Amino acid sequence: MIEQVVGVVTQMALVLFLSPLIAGFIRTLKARLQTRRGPSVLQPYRDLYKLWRKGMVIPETASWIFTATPYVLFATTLLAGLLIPAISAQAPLSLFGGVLAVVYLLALGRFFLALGGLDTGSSFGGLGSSREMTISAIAEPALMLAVFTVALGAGSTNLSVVAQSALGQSWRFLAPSQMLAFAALFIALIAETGRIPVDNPATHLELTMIHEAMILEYSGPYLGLIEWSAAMKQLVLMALLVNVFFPFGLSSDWSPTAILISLLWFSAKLLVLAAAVVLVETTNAKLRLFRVPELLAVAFVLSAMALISTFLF
Amino acid sequence: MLLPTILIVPLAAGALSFVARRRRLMESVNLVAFAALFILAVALVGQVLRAGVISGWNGFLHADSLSALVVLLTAFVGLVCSIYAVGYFREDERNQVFEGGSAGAIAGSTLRKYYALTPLFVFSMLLVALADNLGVMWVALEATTLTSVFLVTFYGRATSLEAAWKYAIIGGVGLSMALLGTILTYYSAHNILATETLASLNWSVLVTHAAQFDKTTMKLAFILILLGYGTKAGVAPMHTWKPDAYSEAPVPAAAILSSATLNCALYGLVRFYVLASRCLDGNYPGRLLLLFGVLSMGISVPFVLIQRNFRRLLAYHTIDHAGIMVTALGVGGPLGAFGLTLHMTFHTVAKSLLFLCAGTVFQHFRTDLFGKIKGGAIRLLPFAGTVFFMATLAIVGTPPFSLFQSEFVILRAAFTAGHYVSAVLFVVFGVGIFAGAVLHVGGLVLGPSEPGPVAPWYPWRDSAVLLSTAVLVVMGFWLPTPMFDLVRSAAGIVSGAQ
Amino acid sequence: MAGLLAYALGMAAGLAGYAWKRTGAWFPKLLCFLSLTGALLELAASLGALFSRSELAWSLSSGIPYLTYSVRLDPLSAYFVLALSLLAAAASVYSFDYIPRSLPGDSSGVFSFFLNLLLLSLTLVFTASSVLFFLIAWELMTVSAYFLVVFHHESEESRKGGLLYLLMSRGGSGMMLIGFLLLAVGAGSLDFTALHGIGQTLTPSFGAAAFLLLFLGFGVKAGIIPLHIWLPAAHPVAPSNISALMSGIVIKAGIYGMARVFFDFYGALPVWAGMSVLVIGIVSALLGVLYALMEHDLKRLLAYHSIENIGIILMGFGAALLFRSFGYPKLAALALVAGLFHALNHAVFKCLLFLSAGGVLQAAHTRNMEQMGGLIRRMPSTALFFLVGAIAISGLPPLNGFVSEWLTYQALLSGYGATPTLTRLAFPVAGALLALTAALAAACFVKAFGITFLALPRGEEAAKAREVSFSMRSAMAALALVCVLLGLGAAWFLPVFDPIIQQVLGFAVSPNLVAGNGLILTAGSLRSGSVSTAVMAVLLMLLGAMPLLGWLVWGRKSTRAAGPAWDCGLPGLTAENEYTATAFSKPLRMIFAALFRPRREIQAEFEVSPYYPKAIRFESEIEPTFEKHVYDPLRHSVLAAASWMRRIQTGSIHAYLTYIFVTLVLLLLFGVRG
Amino acid sequence: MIFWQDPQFGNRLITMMAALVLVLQILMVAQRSIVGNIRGFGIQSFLLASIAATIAYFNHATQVYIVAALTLVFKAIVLPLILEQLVERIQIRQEIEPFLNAPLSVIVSGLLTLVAYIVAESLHRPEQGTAQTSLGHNTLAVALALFLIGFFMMLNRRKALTQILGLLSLENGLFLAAISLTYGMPLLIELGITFDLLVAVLVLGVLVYRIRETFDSMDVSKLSRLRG
Repeated sequence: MIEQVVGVVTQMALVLFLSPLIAGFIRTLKARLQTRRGPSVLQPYRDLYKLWRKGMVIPETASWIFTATPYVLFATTLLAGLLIPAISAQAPLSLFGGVLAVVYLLALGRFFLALGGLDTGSSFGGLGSSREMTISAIAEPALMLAVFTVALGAGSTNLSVVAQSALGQSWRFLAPSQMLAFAALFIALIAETGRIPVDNPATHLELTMIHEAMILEYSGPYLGLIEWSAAMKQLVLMALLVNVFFPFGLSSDWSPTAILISLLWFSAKLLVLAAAVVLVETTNAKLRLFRVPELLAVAFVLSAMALISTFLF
Repeated sequence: MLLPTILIVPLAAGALSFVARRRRLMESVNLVAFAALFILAVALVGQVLRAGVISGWNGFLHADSLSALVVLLTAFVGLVCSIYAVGYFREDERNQVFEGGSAGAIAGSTLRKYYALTPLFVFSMLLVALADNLGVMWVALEATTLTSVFLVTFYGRATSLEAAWKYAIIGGVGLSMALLGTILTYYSAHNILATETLASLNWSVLVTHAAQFDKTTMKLAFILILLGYGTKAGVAPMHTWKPDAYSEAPVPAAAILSSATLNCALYGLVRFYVLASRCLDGNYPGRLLLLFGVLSMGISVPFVLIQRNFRRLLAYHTIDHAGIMVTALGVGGPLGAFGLTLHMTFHTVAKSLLFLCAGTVFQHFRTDLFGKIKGGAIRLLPFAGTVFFMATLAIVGTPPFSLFQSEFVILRAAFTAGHYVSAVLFVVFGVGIFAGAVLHVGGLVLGPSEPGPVAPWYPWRDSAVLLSTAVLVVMGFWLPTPMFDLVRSAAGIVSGAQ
Repeated sequence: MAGLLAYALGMAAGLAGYAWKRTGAWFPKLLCFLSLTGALLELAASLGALFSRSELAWSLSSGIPYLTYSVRLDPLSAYFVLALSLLAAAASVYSFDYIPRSLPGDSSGVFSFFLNLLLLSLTLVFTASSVLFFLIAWELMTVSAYFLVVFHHESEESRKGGLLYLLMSRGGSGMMLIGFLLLAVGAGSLDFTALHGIGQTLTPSFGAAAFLLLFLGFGVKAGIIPLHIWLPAAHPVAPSNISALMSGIVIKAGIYGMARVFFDFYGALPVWAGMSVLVIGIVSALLGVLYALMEHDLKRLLAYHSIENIGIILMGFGAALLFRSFGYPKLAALALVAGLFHALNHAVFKCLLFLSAGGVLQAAHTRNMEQMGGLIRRMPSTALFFLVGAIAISGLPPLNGFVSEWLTYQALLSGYGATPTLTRLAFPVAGALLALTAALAAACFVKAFGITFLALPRGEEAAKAREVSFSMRSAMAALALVCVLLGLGAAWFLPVFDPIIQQVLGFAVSPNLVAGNGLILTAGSLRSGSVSTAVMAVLLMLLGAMPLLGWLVWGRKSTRAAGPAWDCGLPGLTAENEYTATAFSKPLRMIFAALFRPRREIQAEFEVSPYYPKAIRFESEIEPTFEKHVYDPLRHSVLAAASWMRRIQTGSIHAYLTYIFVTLVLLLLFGVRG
Repeated sequence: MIFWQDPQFGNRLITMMAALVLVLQILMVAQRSIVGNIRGFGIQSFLLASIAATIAYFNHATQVYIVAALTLVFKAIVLPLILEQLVERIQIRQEIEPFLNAPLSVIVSGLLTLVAYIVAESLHRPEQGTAQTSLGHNTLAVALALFLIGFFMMLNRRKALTQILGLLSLENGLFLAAISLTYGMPLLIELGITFDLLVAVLVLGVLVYRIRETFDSMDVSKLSRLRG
């Protein structure tokens, strides 16, 4: 029982306070690769702090949906973060919802975010919501199928079980099915977190922006909450990826030492993955909106092949 | 003494209204006669249920439950139509449709044609049902044609002449085929019975010896009978006179033609079917009947799907139902027979009702073309319009109306007897008929109506409609026990269980 | 059964009211009250039957052969009666004010006559236990629904929709009729109890034929693709409380029939059967939601979603059939529960959505979403209830839609491990497509809710819309509450399925599916996956409260002002700047262009140069694939054949005589020796 | 015994007359004038009447005499008179325009006779070879032929009146069948049938008259306004 509480608290803290760091790391690394100096790694913390203290402007056209959205987004993302194994193979709340719950919680958040975008009445909001819902919709089957492939391997949708079975048989990630599924999930991750080549988080150009367009009217603490949730979502998905496929160093209990070691492992894996993301971002240009489906189709095919190969091997 | 009375009443009524001068007199004579006739018919049913078979005029007249059923249905239709006719022809006078305009005298002489001929028409149908002798039955059936020809020409339009001519000629040919069939039956029986007396053509006598008849002759006879009485019943491909005659005759007459006369023709067919299935095995007549039944169902579909005139639409419905009943007879067995008699009962009520509603609509809009009526009958004729739609749903076999149940019985019989193809075709054609009927009648009844006063309650016509509507609805859920027994024992006679 | 009586009373009263024209305002209220009583009584009866595990049967034989008025409330029936009575209660409460407001005065009598007839016949459909009686009840349901659909029969659209509905239903019932009779050939009797498991005793060909016929026959009513085209035509044109009932429960009659046939009359079916059901389910779900996305008629959109959800239900059924034919009863139970539960859930939230859409219609006087907007301020509670329904139907946690979709996923996933052959691949693919469907549904309802309720009103009607009356709101509230309860209390609700599964597969299911003393929902076992909507809901509350606390503690001093939204520097933000429904669904229209074949035309009027247009008219429409490529050719060929056939009635008596003559000669030549 | 008491001789006589009737029928098919047709029908009926009489004489079946007398009176005398009167009253061209020309019609009639014989053949029962059955099966063929050819006349001719004639000769076929197969139906039936026939002719006559009035043409192939 006490262990449960420790686990929940630790993981909550982890998700809350590690996520901006990852975002910052990605930003800095990207700048460096583009031979810019770039902001400090801690810049996201500063941004959040600043936003938190700023006043905010609510559009007159907006209704309570606009106000509720940040809270819902925050809550769903954080809860999703509690359902996944981060540093311990035993995800604290995995009993209350497996991988399906994670995906659908994120979907709930997105649902409200899109509504918030429409609520402002400005055409950017609608544009953003439309594109966001479209892309997430066509990203869904690839994501799910890849997730299924993993789940089928473990014979469960409970992420703890999945992680433990992965632990049980290490080097499993070398199996072709795992590699393919990983590739598919990686593309899905890029789409979900809105990074190049699907979306450019840094742009405010109406032709290209998706996520930014939705939250264009948000300001102050609300904007802060949304940015933070975005960072958390990124962390959650990356954690899911690394821990399901490369379960090295996942501690099996919540003793301090174990936590410490696995925390190191965890951050190391995250950094590697982040580096990979950055690599993709810097080496690719953003795709036209109607090219994105092709990318995601590739992802779907990959995961389908992953499925078939589990059937074969 | 009951049987002769049943025959005399309409005869007398006919004669009376022939000499009658005033319209009221003719109307009342008809009303009284048919009311009396209905009571007598009910009495007959009672006696038959008690005594089984009753006969009169030393065996010349003979009534078993099948005849009783036909008599009852005929009397019912006659009653309803006589009530309706009063209102109908008064409306006609108001609309001045008779040649020579509204002049009462001419109208009177024209009306006499109806009021004198209809009772004779009914009389000949009753004789068909009550005559034991197959020859007499044939004569009576011929008489139904002859008496109804002038009902078809009632309005004296060119088209009604044309219709009457087709009706008379085709009917004549058909009945002469039937006569040849009768002669051959007599011949095939002749060697066994070897009597020249009248009794040797009595059905009740023949049926007992049917097993020993000469088989080939019987086959030939049955073919001719099927074609002959099939013509009278409007079974395809002998159905062609039907839509013309029905759409030209005055509506009450058309109602009688389409329900009661159909029953009589089928009655004749059934009598010979019993003989044939006794003589040959049931298969031979069965296959023929199935062929013709399914054919007539199928032939009526396209005409119902594409139809401009709602009285012709109803005529094709009658062809369809003739097909259904013939199929039921062909399926045979106690179950098929039961389906036949049930369907005969239900169809008689529904179809006559349908014609009456159509008549009211026709008189209100002064046309029977769907195209001319933009729709909205339900607003202009709240009662008749509604019942028209309802009865249409009933006639295409929509629950809760009872035709669905009888058709279900027939289908079940067909499936248990293994006639899968016919049964499936039955259902398919049924869907087609349904589509056509609902398409047209729905468009007629529903929809926006052109402005106009809402029709009042027509005392005569609407009460007649109301009467048979009530009967129709009640029969959907519950059949009175004596009625049910009658239908069942009639089915027993059809299936030859004695 | 007292419920039936109440409905009958309602019908009688309706007729009376119709006959006796002048009735006060109390009259429609009385009628609604009658149907409400009926609904409540049935609710009690069904709950009693479900929890007391007692079958109550009652039979009365009529003169007509095979027609026995026999009614049996076994668990399966009781379950559907439960759904029915929930909806009926809500609809009749809703009607208290709906009927007087939106129907011509004297027609309320005949309206509620048909309404009560519909409810009555639905009850009979769910409870009838002999073939003929079932068919009669079925047709009664169809016909009464038809009259309700064409109730505003002055409008061309509703007549066409109703006609299409009636004709296709008749085709369906024709197939059902043959199917049932084929079954009945095997069993001597026509009683449902005698038909139990009859599928095994039939010869394979008969069994297959009967199965297909019944599947398609019921499929017409359920609106499976490609037999669906009547559904979006008929449901929207009906009065809203009727659309709610039709999309909510009438199409479930088809589902009930399938459940009855697949799992009661048939035992283990061959693999192709289950596979075909699964595939049809997938196709219906996917195409349904895709077509829904393209609609901007609010009620048509909802109607297409009914097709989608029917598809999801059929996925459950198909999986159950497959498991059964592979011999995994436990998985079959899981899949069956998923399907049945989704049937109930869909009934509830679809009814909710249609009722609130009805409110919107009453306020905005249009079904076109492009004319709406900003309604959340003028009708807040309607908006809230619609939002609840939207979240539920999008399958988002923690509401009931999520639970049943979760169960479906779990069933499909465990199918992979269980089934040996190559068919196993079908399951995860089905799951992935289900995911796609759900995501698209979410997108669609973002559009529906956002365009309808949020931002600025696009039409002056919408601008002066008013909140609907109390009774209508309370009906929606009740259904919304049921959505929440079924979502959070799913684990507590599951035991309801025990008697059903007991009846079908012979064991109780809830012990495997419920853990953590009714808090956690599992897929067969804790290990194979579990979820707890209740805990999730609580946690969401807490976590959502966290930033609020933070706000209260630190964020006090930060100001909170209201200002105009960014309008690209134009003078003021107007409704013209808003994103439209058409624009919202544009990306998907482009992506799935192969399916939609969109046609667009743009006309620009300009004075000086094409760069300064005065007005731009953009119109775009998608191609109705099935109507264009399947049904129109069919209709045309049938009509052509008919008009060709009609030539035989030439009008020439000589031709007529020739027909007879030829027939005679042929029969003489070939008949006699026959 | 003397030949006029020998039933065999009687049968020969009857078959011969039946053959004559058939020939007459075929001649009527070829015949082009209406009046000629009517006369032909008259003779045919007369022959039938004499057949009836012969049968009555050789088989001592007294009631068949009455039948013969009836036929003589009605069919051979009354009906032709009525018809000719009708022809007088509605002055129509004496021509018959058949759909098929004369030679073709005759060929068809020949074929129909063949059909009739085939059918009659299948009814032949040599094993029970009483005089009557053999006679029956000969005359039955002729009767069927008359029937079919009469039918063919009805559908081959345009004029209303000629259709009536077709119907009548068709009825003659029936009569031949009745009289020769079974020595006549029971008397009452015969009466009924004859009476019916008379009424039918009257009814049809009235119709013809009114058609003539309304359409001022006798061509019933023009009566084709009711279709579909």
